[in-house]
Amino acid sequence: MPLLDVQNVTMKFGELVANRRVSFTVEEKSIVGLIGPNGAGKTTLFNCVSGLCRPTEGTILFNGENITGLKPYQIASRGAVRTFQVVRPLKDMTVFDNVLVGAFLKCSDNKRAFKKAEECIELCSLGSVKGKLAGELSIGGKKRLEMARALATNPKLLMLDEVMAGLTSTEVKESVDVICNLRQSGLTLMVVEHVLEGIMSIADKIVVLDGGIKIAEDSPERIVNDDRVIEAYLGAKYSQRYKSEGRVH
Amino acid sequence: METFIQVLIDGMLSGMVYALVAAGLCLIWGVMDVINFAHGEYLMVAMYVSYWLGFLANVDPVVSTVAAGAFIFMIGALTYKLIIRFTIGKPGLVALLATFGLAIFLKNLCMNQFSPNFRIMSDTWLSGKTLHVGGLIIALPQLTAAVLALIVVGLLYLLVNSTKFGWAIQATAMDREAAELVGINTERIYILVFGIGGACVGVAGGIMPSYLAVHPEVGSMFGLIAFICVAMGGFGSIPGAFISGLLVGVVEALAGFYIAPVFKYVAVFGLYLAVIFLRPKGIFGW
Amino acid sequence: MVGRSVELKTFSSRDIAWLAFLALLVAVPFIPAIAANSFRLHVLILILLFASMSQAWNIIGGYCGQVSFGHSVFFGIGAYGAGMAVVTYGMVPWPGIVVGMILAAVVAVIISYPCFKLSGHYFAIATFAIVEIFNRVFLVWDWVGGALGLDYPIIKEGIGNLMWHQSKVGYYYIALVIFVIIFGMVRWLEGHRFGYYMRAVREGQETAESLGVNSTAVKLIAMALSAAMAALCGSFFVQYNLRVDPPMVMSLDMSMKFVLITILGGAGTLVGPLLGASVLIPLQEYSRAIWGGLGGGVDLIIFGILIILMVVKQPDGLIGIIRDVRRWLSKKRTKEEL
Amino acid sequence: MFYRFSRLMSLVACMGLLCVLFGFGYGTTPAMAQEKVIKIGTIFPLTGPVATAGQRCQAAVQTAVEIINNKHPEIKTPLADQEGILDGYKFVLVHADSQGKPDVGKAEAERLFNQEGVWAIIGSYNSAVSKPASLVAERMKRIFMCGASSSAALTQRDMNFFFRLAPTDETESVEFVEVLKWLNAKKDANIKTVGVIYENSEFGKHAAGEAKKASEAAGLKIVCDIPFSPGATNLNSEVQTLKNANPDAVLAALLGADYSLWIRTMKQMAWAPKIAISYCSGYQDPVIAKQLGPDADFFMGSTAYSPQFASLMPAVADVEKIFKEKTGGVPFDGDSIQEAVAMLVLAQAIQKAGGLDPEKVAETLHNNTWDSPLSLGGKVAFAKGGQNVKAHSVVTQLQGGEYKRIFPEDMADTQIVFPIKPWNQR
Repeated sequence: MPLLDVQNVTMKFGELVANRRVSFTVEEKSIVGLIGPNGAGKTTLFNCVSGLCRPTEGTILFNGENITGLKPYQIASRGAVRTFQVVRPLKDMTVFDNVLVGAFLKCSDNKRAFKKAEECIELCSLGSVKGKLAGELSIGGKKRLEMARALATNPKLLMLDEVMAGLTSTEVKESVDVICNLRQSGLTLMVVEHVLEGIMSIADKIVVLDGGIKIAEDSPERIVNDDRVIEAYLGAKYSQRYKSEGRVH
Repeated sequence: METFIQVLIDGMLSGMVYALVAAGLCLIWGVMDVINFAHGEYLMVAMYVSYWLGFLANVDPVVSTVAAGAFIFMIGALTYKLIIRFTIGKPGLVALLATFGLAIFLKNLCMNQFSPNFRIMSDTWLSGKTLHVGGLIIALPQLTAAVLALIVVGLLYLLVNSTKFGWAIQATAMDREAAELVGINTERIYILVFGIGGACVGVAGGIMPSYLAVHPEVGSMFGLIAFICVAMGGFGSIPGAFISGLLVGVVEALAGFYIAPVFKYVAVFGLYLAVIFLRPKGIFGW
Repeated sequence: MVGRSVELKTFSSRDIAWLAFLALLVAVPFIPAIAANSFRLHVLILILLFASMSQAWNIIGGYCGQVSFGHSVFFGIGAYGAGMAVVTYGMVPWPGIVVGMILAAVVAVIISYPCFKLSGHYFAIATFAIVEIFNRVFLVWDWVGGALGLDYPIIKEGIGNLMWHQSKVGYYYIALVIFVIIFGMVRWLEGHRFGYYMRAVREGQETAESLGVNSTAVKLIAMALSAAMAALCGSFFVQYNLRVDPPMVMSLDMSMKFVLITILGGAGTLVGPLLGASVLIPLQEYSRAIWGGLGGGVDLIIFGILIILMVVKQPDGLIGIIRDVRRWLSKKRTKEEL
Repeated sequence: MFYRFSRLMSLVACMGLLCVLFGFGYGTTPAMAQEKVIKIGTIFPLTGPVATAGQRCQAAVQTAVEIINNKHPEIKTPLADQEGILDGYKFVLVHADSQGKPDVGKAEAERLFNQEGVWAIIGSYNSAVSKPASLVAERMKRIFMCGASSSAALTQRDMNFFFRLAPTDETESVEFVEVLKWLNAKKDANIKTVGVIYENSEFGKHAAGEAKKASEAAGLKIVCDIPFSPGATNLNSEVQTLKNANPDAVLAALLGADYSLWIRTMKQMAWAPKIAISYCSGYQDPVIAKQLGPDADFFMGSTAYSPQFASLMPAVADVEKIFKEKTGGVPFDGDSIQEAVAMLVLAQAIQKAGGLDPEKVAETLHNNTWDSPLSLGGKVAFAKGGQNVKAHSVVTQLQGGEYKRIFPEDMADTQIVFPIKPWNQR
């Protein structure tokens, strides 16, 4: 049984269709990348899974349970936790308190929650700034904070929304390492990325969205050679030229 | 039936004045996201301006309403310069509390200077005159105030929606930094907006002494009703403020007559809650 | 960073300072300068009462970020609870206080459930409207005394009737108990899961929800708690003044006072309401005592100017000023060390 | 740097303020034992919605004290021709502001007694403030003189140290209904229905309650009962409701600005009852007649004093001269003069008791009948509970801007104009 099973999800905002009949699955202890060009409907899909939007049609199963239309906090407490693409730190609280809020989801007594928070802060290398106000962090720090906070909830499925966008390549590498470590510790991850560099090397499976429709779902090696994916990313004309010049690996 | 129409007319006339008071508040709120708690006190000061002009220089309120508008324009601009300027960008509550302090200050300053006595102007052009249309009675001072309100709100709407200055105001309201990038002097816009918002309530206050006694407490209730109108109409929407002002006047009159006079404000506040629960951003809000 | 510890918040060095302060408060009536001067004791009682009341508001307004101007309704319900127990039913006030607290919590949940769907100023103005509605309904409601209000008969003084005539020391200690209850509760909340959740909801509702926080429930519980505490303060207020009528307890002015004190001291901080109350209440009482008799409203003019100055100069409140000064001093020290 | 400095300065300012207020201890009573001084506190609503009345009442007490403390041989009131009382004791007033709020009034009463060391208190205009404030006095066994509060409940509490000069709304209501009966009998007025309109406050509610009780006892039918919120932006629905019910007589309890708005709204709606009688403040405010002009005419009300009563009270004219200096030319009204009487009677009682023992003075107040040239009828005497049983007010009618005495007949100076003239025939 897959951990997350998205079945025929359609999301409409009035006339605008953000997702049309998208289906895919996320197996336990795997890393699934969700990619696509701007406006492909990645974040909307994320919002549907995490409960911010209620899908117009379709069902979402998590751990075999139907979670369609549940409130975000209900989904989070079942173990599917997300981060935000546009970072949303709890500005007037310290980094530590931010993470602590996450930690309290599964550990109700202070001692255990504090311990959990410390762990997650170390894991995301925020130890040096844990007493700072979250609003005062750099953008990279805020992104890591998003992750640490989500991690602290002890999730089964961690959904990362573009945690690498806008980072330098060293920072990207750091993030990749963190993600790999997480998988090793038994976590399932779903990663939305706009940048392909990082995700391709670690993902077990890639789902590609374009114009709200799933156009491919496969292993990374095969995705990079998929015509439709290249077309979606580069446009038809360039993809032709790329192919003819044989520059696609 | 005749009574019903009479009540309706009375309600609409007072509603238009509410609308004028609310329009000024609405502009300030819409552009700066500031609730001006001293709005009712502006009205009171304007009434004093009009009263003293009448008392000392024998100017009729119909004329001195212009002067009152200009005076409150200056007070508004001054309020911005001295107080509001420091609260922009801070949590919305800060400006609200600062203007609450201003309201206490203005109310008691006027009491200190002009004594708490209420003052009536009885020999103005309009006072006590009525129009009889069939069986209906329309009070001329209220009618004049309502017409004036209609004109001023109309002008304000035109100013905001179809002049270059108005576009600058709208741009500033949407995004201050972006507006500055395209060369709008947003500081000046803020001053003018606060001034114009004040001028609206100044005009309303200027005409009112022809039918209402002037005293330091007179503005409080108007201010409260203006908040209701603005919030009911929707964030920064002048037509919204106008329609809800009218609505408030009519509901107040109908509830006052058909339910019980003590419940007229209960009905108004209840109406606000009902509207806002159905449309959390007000009638014209988005 | 000043005052932002990352240690376990269950007990800290600051609490020792608080306990010392409390010991001082307990000793206050034995200080001759205050014991002999009932006006000073009166001011102290008001400070404790309004600090407690503002702290009750602080739960929902400061920690949870829902700026309610409707708290005089709950204050009033508590006041009427005690008042009606004594005046209408001729009992001791205690059952009235309990009923008032429960009722206030229930009313708070009922009216705030729809209001929480509103944002920003819409919420604030909705709470204005609720105060006005309650005020006017209580004014015509004969069962609660209507516009006539409830006047206490002359009955025996003592803890049973929660009423003292000759000396104010009894009132002082009751106010102190209320102060300890409410401040202690908020202190406990600060280090507890619920306290973190409240602040998370204030800082970002969607973020909080994404971390598994049921924001609606958090807000409703905080509101109920806040309202019950407000009602407790209200019942003390009426026992202290021996009269209750709607303009006295259920007015916008009253609501504004709670908000003002908290903001002035520093919203969302434990010490804020106490700071605010110990500046604003003496200011109000003494300026009225000194200038009120002149009749020109001079005290209120000054009061107005001071509010403006305070709010404009330091929107974080007095706690912000203290923080600034400490930062300034530590900067100076490091400079000297260099 | 400057920014930081200014913040520091504001902190210093705050701390300084606190020190001044708490440390240097306002409220220690300066020793005045050597001088022969009797401190009297006043509590009136000097700010807030009824500040007008409160400030006049304060001025009235000041006037009375000035008369007592100084030699005024020209004034024909007791104690005017000598300096002070009890061989040179003089009165010193300590004023306090109740803001019209009961809790503030009570706190101020305590402060006046405990900190300022006043010997007695005069106040507090609002019945709602007088109640808790006088309880303070009663518990301390100190005298509380109440001039103008009209709620009948005040003197039904069996208090020993509370004295009230003004007639209660109960006696006024009975008198109003007497007027209606008298009109029915003498003028075939055919008054059968009554409407009451009142501000929904302690004052208005009490007055209306007594009005309804008295009317029903006299077999008059109450056709409308209209409370309204004081400080309203308009009274359209209120007057429309009145007009629709069309009562023959209206009994009204409105204060200040609301009263003038009521009159104007009735004019605007071209309706008036046959007769309208008002309780105290709104109607008898001397400013009303002046400012409303002919519109105020033909309305009636109870009046304890107006300048036109000078022929009944020859002493008043000279007292009023002093009063007018303090109010910028506004004469006494029925409320403020009661506060002056309160002060004068208290001084007489101290003089007669021969000392400053509050219990003895209170006993003296109860046991004697006092000369009071500033009261209608010229006498003051207190029943148990503290009500002035000699309190009279006459029912007057405004005619040509002057308060004309109409009822009772033996005090009347003018014929009543009945019914009220329609608005377009003035």
